[in-house]
This record gives sequence, C-alpha cells and structure tokens, in this order.
Amino acid sequence: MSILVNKNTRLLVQGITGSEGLFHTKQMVAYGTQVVGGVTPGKGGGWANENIPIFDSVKMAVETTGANTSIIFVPARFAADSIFEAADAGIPFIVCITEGIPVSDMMRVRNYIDQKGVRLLGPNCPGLLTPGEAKVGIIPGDIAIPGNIGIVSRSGTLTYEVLYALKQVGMGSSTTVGIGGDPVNGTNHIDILRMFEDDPKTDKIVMIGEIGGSDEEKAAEFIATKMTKPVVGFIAGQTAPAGKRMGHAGAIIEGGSGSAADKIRALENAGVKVARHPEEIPSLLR
Amino acid sequence: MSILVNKNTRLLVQGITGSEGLFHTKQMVAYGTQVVGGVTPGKGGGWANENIPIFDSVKMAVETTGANTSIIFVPARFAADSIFEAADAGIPFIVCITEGIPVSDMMRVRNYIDQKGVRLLGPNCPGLLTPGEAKVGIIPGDIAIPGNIGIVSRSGTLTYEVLYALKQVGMGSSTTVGIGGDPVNGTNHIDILRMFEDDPKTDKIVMIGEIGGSDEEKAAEFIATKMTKPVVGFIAGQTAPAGKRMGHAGAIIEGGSGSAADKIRALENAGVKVARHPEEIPSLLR
Amino acid sequence: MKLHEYQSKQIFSKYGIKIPKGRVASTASEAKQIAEELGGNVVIKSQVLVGGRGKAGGIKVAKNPDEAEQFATQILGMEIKGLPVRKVLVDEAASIAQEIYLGITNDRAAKKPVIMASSAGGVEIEEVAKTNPEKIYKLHVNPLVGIKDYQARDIAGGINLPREHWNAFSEILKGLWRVYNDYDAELAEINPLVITSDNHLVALDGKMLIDDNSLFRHPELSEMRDTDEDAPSEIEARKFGLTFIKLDGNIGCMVNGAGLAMASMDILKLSGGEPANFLDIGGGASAEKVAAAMRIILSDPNVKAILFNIFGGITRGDEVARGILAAIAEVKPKVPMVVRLVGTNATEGRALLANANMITAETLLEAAQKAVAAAKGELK
Amino acid sequence: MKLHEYQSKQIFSKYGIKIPKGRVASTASEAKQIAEELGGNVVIKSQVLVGGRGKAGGIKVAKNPDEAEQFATQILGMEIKGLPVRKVLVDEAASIAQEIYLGITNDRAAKKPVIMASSAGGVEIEEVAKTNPEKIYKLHVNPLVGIKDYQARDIAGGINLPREHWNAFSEILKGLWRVYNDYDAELAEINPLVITSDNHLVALDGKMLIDDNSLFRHPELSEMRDTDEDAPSEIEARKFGLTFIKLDGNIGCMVNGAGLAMASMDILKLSGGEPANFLDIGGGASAEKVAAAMRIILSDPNVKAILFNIFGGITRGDEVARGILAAIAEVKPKVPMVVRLVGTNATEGRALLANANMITAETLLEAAQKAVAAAKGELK
Repeated sequence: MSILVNKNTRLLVQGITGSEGLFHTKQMVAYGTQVVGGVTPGKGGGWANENIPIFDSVKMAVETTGANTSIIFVPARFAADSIFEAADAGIPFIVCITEGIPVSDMMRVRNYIDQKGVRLLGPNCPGLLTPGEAKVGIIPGDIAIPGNIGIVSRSGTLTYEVLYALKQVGMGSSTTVGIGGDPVNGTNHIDILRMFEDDPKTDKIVMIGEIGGSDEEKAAEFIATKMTKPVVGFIAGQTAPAGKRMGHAGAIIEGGSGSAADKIRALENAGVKVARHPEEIPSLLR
Repeated sequence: MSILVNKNTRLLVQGITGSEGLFHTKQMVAYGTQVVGGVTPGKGGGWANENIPIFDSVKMAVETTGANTSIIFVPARFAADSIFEAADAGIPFIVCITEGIPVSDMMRVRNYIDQKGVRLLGPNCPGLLTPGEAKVGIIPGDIAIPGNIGIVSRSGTLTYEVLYALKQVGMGSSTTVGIGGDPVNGTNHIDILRMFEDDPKTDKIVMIGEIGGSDEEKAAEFIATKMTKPVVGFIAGQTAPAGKRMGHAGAIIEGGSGSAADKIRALENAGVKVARHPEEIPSLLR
Repeated sequence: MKLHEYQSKQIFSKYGIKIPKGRVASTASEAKQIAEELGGNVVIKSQVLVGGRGKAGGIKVAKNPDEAEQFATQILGMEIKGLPVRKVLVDEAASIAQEIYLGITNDRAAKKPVIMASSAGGVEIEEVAKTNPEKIYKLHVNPLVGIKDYQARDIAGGINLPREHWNAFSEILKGLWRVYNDYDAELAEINPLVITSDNHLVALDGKMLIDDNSLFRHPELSEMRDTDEDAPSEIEARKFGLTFIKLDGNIGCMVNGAGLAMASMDILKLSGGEPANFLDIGGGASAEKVAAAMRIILSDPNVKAILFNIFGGITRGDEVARGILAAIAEVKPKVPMVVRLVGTNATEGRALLANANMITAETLLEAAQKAVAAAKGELK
Repeated sequence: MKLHEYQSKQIFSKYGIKIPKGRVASTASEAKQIAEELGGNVVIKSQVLVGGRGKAGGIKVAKNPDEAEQFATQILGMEIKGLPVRKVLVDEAASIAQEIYLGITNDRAAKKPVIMASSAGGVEIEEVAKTNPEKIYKLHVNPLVGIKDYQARDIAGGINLPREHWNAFSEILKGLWRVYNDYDAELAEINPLVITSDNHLVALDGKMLIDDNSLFRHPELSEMRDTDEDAPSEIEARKFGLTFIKLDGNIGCMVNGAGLAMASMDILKLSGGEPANFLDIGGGASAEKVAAAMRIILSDPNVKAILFNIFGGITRGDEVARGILAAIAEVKPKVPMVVRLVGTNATEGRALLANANMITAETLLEAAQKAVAAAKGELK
C-alpha cells in the first residue's frame, strides 16, 4: 500500500517534449514508473524516449492509453490550461510541477476541478514518490528507500534533504508528497495527513512546512483532533524577514501572520515534535 | 407526503413588491402557504401584505427567516441573477416563474447550481401545488383537490386544465409540478417522475409534454425501465407547423425532431396511455 | 431572430474572422460597381432568410462586372421559398481547396453550448447529420469557463484538419465563440469555412440566430431585423408582446399559455375544425394586450369564428374580459365568438361578459365543438 | 509588484471609477502649475511605495499654488521609511462626508477572491482588522462566475451604506472587480473611497499589487515598476530570473529551492552565523544563471564566505557545478566557499568541482558549521 501513486499508476506526461519534461520522463521510466504516454500539441503521432507515444491532446491520450494520472511540465503561461485539459479528459489525479503560474489562474483552476472531484497536487511542487513503486515527479529516486514513514512537504529540495537524511540512518518512506509552495494549490497538508492516517503502510509522519499562509496551523488542529499516528514537523523560514517573499509565491509573512514561530508553536501544542533543522528529523522519529 | 413542497415549506418571494409578485403572494398566503419573507433590493425593512418582512437580499432574508424555498417573480433581465443569489444564500429549492430569460443566462445558471446541488424548478413555469398543503407558484388553488395523482407538465395553463378536469370527476393530486416551457430549465420530466415513483402518496401519474426537445422521449425510456406506477400522457402541439416557436421558447420542431407524433409514439411504446385531449385524461386514469 | 449572411459576416469580421471582400447591393448597377471594385470575378448571393438559396438559383458566380449586373438583375427579381430578394451580397470569388463546417449552438439537453465541426462543409449540417453523422465532431463547452485552446485543437484534430491550419482555426473558433457569447446567439455558424488554394482560412458564408429573449441587451440588433419572413399580423403582434403565428384555418384562437394554445388548436382539429392561428396572450395579459390580440385575429378575412380559452393563473379572468369588451367596442366584430373562462378571477370575468352576446362553454371540448359549429354557421 | 497611488488611480479611472482631478509632478514648480490649473486648493501626496505616508509628513493640503509649491519642495526632498520621494501627486482637495474602505484580494485559504469593505475607511485595513474586526465586511467571489449586483448590494448593506449610494457603489465595485481581474492583481484597493459633501463617491487613494507571475500578460506594467524599494542586487537578480533577498549577515548563500534556502539560512543562524542573503536559484538552473547568482552574492562587500547547498532534482548537479566554475573563472572570488552537492547528477557535479579548491561537506549541518567557521576566518 501507499497513497496516490503505486505500481498500477498509468502516467501521462504533459509537455513531454520539453527539455525538463523529457529529462524527468527518462528518470521516471528508469525508476520503473509506467509512463504510458505524453502530450505535446502538434507533435501527436511521434514518440518520446523511443517507445512512449506522443498525443496532440490529453483526451486522445487517455482514450488510447488508459492513463489514470497526469504530470505537467508545460510552461507557466500554458500550465493552467493543461490542468483544465487533464480534468476535462477525465484524469482523476493531476500533478503539476510547473512553477510561476499566476494565482488568478490557479483560483479558476481550483474552483473548476473541485466541482469535478479531481485531485491536483501542486503546482510548483516536486511531485511524489512511493519508493520502490512509482516516482511521479522530480524527486531523485536514489535518495529514498521504501519504509513506513509518510512525508508531506511544501518545499521540494527540503524534502530531498529529509529523505536523504532518513536514508543515511536506514529509514524509508511509504510515500513522499510535495504539495508545493504556491499560495493557491490543489492539495494541502491536511489532505495528505488524512491519507497517511488511513494508510496501513504508514506508521509515522513527517510534515514539512514553511512561512506564509495558515496551512500548518490548520494541520496542527487536524493532528490534535483527528490523528493517532505520531507526526514530526519542521518549519523553514525562522530567519525570514516579514513582507518579503522567500522564493515561493506562498512563502511570505503578511500582516503579522504566517511566521515560523506561530506555526512551530501551533504544532508543538498539537503534540508534534518539531525539529530545529532537517537533519534532526531522523532522531525525532525514533 | 408529497414532493418538493408541503406544510413545512418556508417560502421566500423574490420580487415581492412587483405587481405579479404581490398578487400571487397574497394568493399563496390565502392558500395557507407559509410565506416567511420577501426580497426587493432597496426596500428592505418594509412589509408586504401587511405582515411579510421585506429584505434587501436573499442572504439577509434566509438568516432572519430560515426560508428553505424561494420563488422568483423578478423581470427576465434580472431573473438569472436572482437564481444565483438564492443559490448563493443556501436556498436548496428555487422556483422561477419568470418568462423570457435568455437561454445563455440559463445555461450559466444550470452549470452553476448543478455544482452546488441546488434544485431549480422553471423558469417560465407555473410553480407547483401540493393541494391542501402548499401552493408555491401561480396555479389557482381552487381548481385542485388533494388526491393520489402526481402531475408533471411543461405547460402552465394546460396543467390547470387537467387539474380542473380531474376535480370535475372528484380526482385529486398529490403534487402538481409545472416544469416550464423553456429549452434550458432546472428540472425535467424524469426528475419529477422519479420523485413520484418514490412518493407513497402518489399512485398514478399524469405527464404533460409538448413539442420540442427530447425530454418526453427520455421520460418514456425512464418510464419503461424504471417505473412501476401507471402514467397517463398528453402531448400538446399535434397541429403545430415545423420551424415555428409555439409561444414557449422550447416548443419548436427543429431539424425534423421534437414532433408531437414522435413523442406520442415513444410514450405509447413505453406503455403510457396517451390522451387525445386534456379532458380525456380522467377517464384514462380509471 | 435571424441575421442575414452579410450581417453575420460583418460581425464575424469584427471578431477577427477573415471574410471575403465584398459589399451588399440593392440594385443591379450597384452590384456591377462593387464587382468592378473587386476586380470582376465575384459571387452574387441573394440575401434572404432561408436555406437552399443555391439550389433555388439565388447564388451565381460572375466572371466580370457585366455578368455581375446581369445575375444581380435576375436574382433581385426572384422570390425564394416565398420570400422576395431585396438585397444581394457581392463577394470576391474565392478559390477553394477544402470546405469545413463550423458552428456553435445551444444544446438544450446538455444545458451547454456545443461546438459542431465537420470536414464535410458547404452543405447543410442537418443533411450531414442524416447522411454522414460520423463526420460531425461535437464538443460541449462549460459556459462558466469558456473555450480553451486545447478544445480548439481537439476539434481541429477531430475533423482531421492539417496541422498547419490549427493555429488559424483556433483563432477563428475563439472568435466565433466570442460572437456566440457577445450576441447571445442560438446559432453562430460558418458554412463553409474554406481553406483557400493559397492556404488561408476564410468564412465564405455565415449565419446567426439571436435569442429573442436577449434582445434587450442588443438594441442595435432589433434594428437589423428583416421581417420579410413574417406575416404582417405576426409583426403587429410582436409590437404588443404577443406570440402569434398565422395558420391556414378559419377559427381564430385566443388562449393564455403556449401549451394550452397548442392543445386548443389540437382539439379544434380533433373536433373537425381548422385553427386560423396560434395565439398566446402570455401570462398576466392586460386588457390592452387582449384588445390588440383581438384586432389581429380579426384582421384575417378567413376568420369565421373566434375561440377564447382563458384559464386564469398569472392571467386574471377579469382583465381578459375587460380586454375583450374593449375590443368588441372598438372593432365591432361580425363573427360569432365562443368564450370559455376558468381560474383566477374567472367569476368576475364571466360577470363582465354576461351582456356581451357571446357563446359560452364550460369545457374545452365543448368550447371547441361550439367554435367549429359557429365557423360553419351552425351556431351564432 | 506594487503600483504607485497615481498609477493605480489612473487605472481605476479607465474603469469608470471617479478619482479627483490631478496630475503627478516631479518638481515643485510643476506642482505649483498643476495647483493653479486645479484652482489652488490641492493635496500634495508623496508617491512612494510604503504605507504611513501621512504620518511621515508626506501628504499635505495646500490652500493656494504658492503653498503647493512650498509643500511640494518639502516633500520632494524627503525620504519616507528609507525611500526617496521622487514624485508627488497633486490632487484637487475633496470635501469629505464619509470614508469607506474597499478592497479585493486573493484569499489563499478560500482559493477565491475576497472583497473586503469597511465603513471605517481612511486607515490601514490591518489596523481595522486589529481594533475593529467586526467593522470589516467580507464576501468571497467565485472566480468562474464573477461579481453580481446582489453581491455588491450585500456589501453596501453590510457596511451600512445609505441606500442612495448603492447604485454608485455597485458600479465602483464592479469596476474594481474588472481592474482586479484584468490586471491579475493580488490587491486592488480604494482607501478611502469617500462620499463627498456633495454626495459623490470618489476614490481618493488607490493601491494595486500585481502578481509577478502574471507579468507576461502585462508587459506595459513591467515598465511602470518602481525599483526604489529594492536593493540593486535584487534588481540585478530579477534580470536573471533569480530570487534574491539581501540580508544583513556575512555568509552568502546559494541554494536551489526556496524551502531549502530558508532552511539553510535557519541552520546558519542555529550554527552561530548570519546569512547575507536569501537566494533561490530555482528549479533547473543553468550554468549562466548560477554564474550570475555568484556575481551578485560577491557584489556584497560584507560577504566573508559562501555556502552552496545544492540538492539536485529538477536542477542538475553538473549544471550547477559548471556555473560555479564559470563564475570562479570570471569573478575570481577571494572568500572561502563551502559546497555541498547531492541529488540528480551530483556525482558528475562533484567530479567537475574536484579541482576548484572548495571546502566540501556531506551534510547540511556540517556545511553550515564549516561556512560559519570560514566566515570567521577559522577555515579556508
């Protein structure tokens, strides 16, 4: 078991002929993920990575390949439409890696896909990894091993850091999910925490947050009231100045709220052990 | 029992200070319907029919009165917005009497309320009547008596005709529902047939259709496959010429489809007794 | 309401859709002059609001201005399916490599706009639907979201359009979508959309149907209405907000409610009569409206009797009765009138009409049978 | 990006929202001339991208053109919260009966735009939120549907606006909604929206924040960007698509990924050091970008050491290494550099850097501790 992706995931890559799309398609295939097709408008009928069929539209790709998950690498100005397209084609789970999508686009996307019951992960996220089963995204496969720890994170590379630190001490992950650093995204901490709580393969959870918004505070409340499994937390941005966007569009302390201190306090009050730095996480999981 | 409206219906009248709105509010109150409030923007704080409070918005009206059903009498150019307003205010069942709403407006309305799970009856309909319990609309109360016959109709006055004919022979109705004559509306024949099939107070059903669209053909299929209760039908427009709109925006034979003959054939094939004229219906119900 | 080809194409052009160079002419000499301006090789197209103009000889290709004048003379003298040709469109002739159908219309069953496209353009879409339904590619659009590029590509691929034209096609489809929306069209259609031999996409013919209910948002369109296809009585009725359709029988009908009006016509026929019209006076009709309706019915010399069937709901029986009385006073009708009045304020209405020398009836069947008898002169 | 008051108000005006007559001036004599044109009684408002201009003395009312010139001279010589005043807006003075707050912003938790209004206008909304939260009326709008009249009325009623102003308020709110949408604003705010003593609604002050991610749709806005509030290194970084924020410490940081960059700063602090900057080179950074990033870090004379923490994912270790080598060759840095390289193509990257005389580290904590030591001169 695992959450969201596994050996049965039939993955479609939107933007498969772009340089990032193709690079990571190869990495995913090498990892063992079933990449059943790719989409690049105008290039339908061709092939990517030798044996992956390219389609002009997600609709055609789904009809032909039976894809059940899509990953998006298309440029920011077209990415929102790509999400609409995947949702319209009946893809139930969409992972959007693209960074820099306007918030106005994402609000329209969210309000549209919510009514369709489609789950979106991201945008501006590293995707997710079920070690030993499927890699859907850009998390380097060799830094993680299978295990019983569920990881959910707003940050990409910080997640790698944690996976890497866990691997050093022989700890592995059931599924690792990067929810992305944008202010309006598809899936939040609570969504993933709930799945981990219900997942028999997950025994402990690592939740990585950062400054901005109130997602971590809400997650803390959820942990306190709904979760039985232990959670270890980390919040990035303790030294971040207010009013400045720390790279991620969502990582900003605004109007006095969203600081790391507030989030750490909320998590600790919910019984979460909060690490001082990422490499401290393995010891807190013991 | 009955469907959609009963003694517990708490009705809000949108457009209560207009001449039609006020006239029919009085009729509904006289019938015994619980009219708990009215809405006319800019006239909030006043009173209609002496003791019905007027509000500036549906939201305020719902908060104050606990209304659970709304009826709309506002002019066509504002009516679509009134439906949006009622849906946004949490009204689960909206009846729109207004005639002449642009189809483009109604398509937006339908796509919006469907995602909210709100039921709309109409527009361009006479509303509905549960004899002896509640009148929500403009069906004259004195032409119907309580009984075990469920009536669903695309036509307003034709419905009165049927109710009147039934009453002459002592037959009554569980609930009578006018779904309206517009091409894009909220509730169709099948929706109501399903409710009647499940309603213990309804033993037999009268379904009144007219030319245009394919609602009756679909209803015939539903009757043949899903219904156990007997249905008597009538289709208006046997003498209507093709390509001409017979008053109702939805009553038009287009591209060779939607004729009365086709609909009658479909209904008869589904085991429905089809009356030659409205006053023949009571005898077919025996 | 329907727009003419030239009106539709002018709108398309405003939305970035390429149309042939051309202008409309009311006389043959005008047509000749336009042909001269366009270089001589032109198409003369009758502007009437019916299909099948080509088959009827209402579209002709002229090789030079003189021929243009000659054809325009012919066409401007024609009637097509009963409608006089008052205008011709003179368009630069195009060299056609492929003809495509592209239309957007309301799908009442799906409650959504539907885009229809076909590689079999140039013939009526109903014809394609009958003979080659697999050649029509359909796509529904969520009206709250609008059209997206991937949908345009989906359609382009669906009709096997060569890839080199996808971008141009997408822009045309998005333009047509905005036309459809901005004008509250029931139909916005380009047929054919041609690929010219020099590889451009051009809207050679255009058709728009506007939702009458939306005309309050488009006052400029009301002025463009061509009423040639409507009987004068229908035009007159529209002024009063009445829905009137002229038919060939001899029993005038005045009914409130479209369904009941149709049923009243049906029962007249069932009783051996022929309705002279469909007339719905609508919900909540005033006395003035009723009087106007009566004048319109009586303007038809075929009418030998009138059937009034009023079932009060939003319409009130007393108001209708007052309208009838006013009209009688004004028009002094000589034909027998059968009246049936039930429902809201019917008692008051019947009281008002008690002295008006009308034949009364209790049931619809009785009313219809009496009207048929009256029209035959068997009842007065 | 932030727009100036005068830029925001010009946009509002294009959308039918009434603003005071006025113009922007760069010199005191220009301000005097504008005051003369406006009849003398004007407000001189500093145009800087910070709040609290009034308290800082950056807004003054002048009774006549001479006073306008005098105040403009004062204000144009000021610095407000560290920002030089380069322009003043000279607006006709308004006679104010009531001040209202009206703003539209993104609600990230609700995933919807939210309209905020308050009868307590004229002060910052965060201030109202603290002191009188019940005075802020909020309403979410479905971005697929847009704003409706009933929502505008709901808000008008919610802030107890007198009914006579509801229509005007509704038009202003709908205009502001279109501004917010057309410009992909994160915030479009009128504060105060005033009811003048002669009963007009006028946007006295305006503020707009534009989503940087949307600027590809608004090339004209990029030209309006005022970079006064940004450090020169931040402006330079933006040119290369880098996210750089200057801080006060002495350890330069180059990290890929915003979260990891923040965590790297945090761990430097935890290890007793102070970061000189936040720098995220982003996903899939090229060698050129990395070289630019290094130049920018080294342009800060405070920097005594550099920490590179690269965890390859979409970014490839070999690309980063090539960028570092290129930058070293060009800039010839004199400060010690600690590098940690893990993840995608890290092995290749480490191989490339083997001869570059850099301090290497395996873990983040080790890297941070080495960087702190290096900055103190304890490690080279």
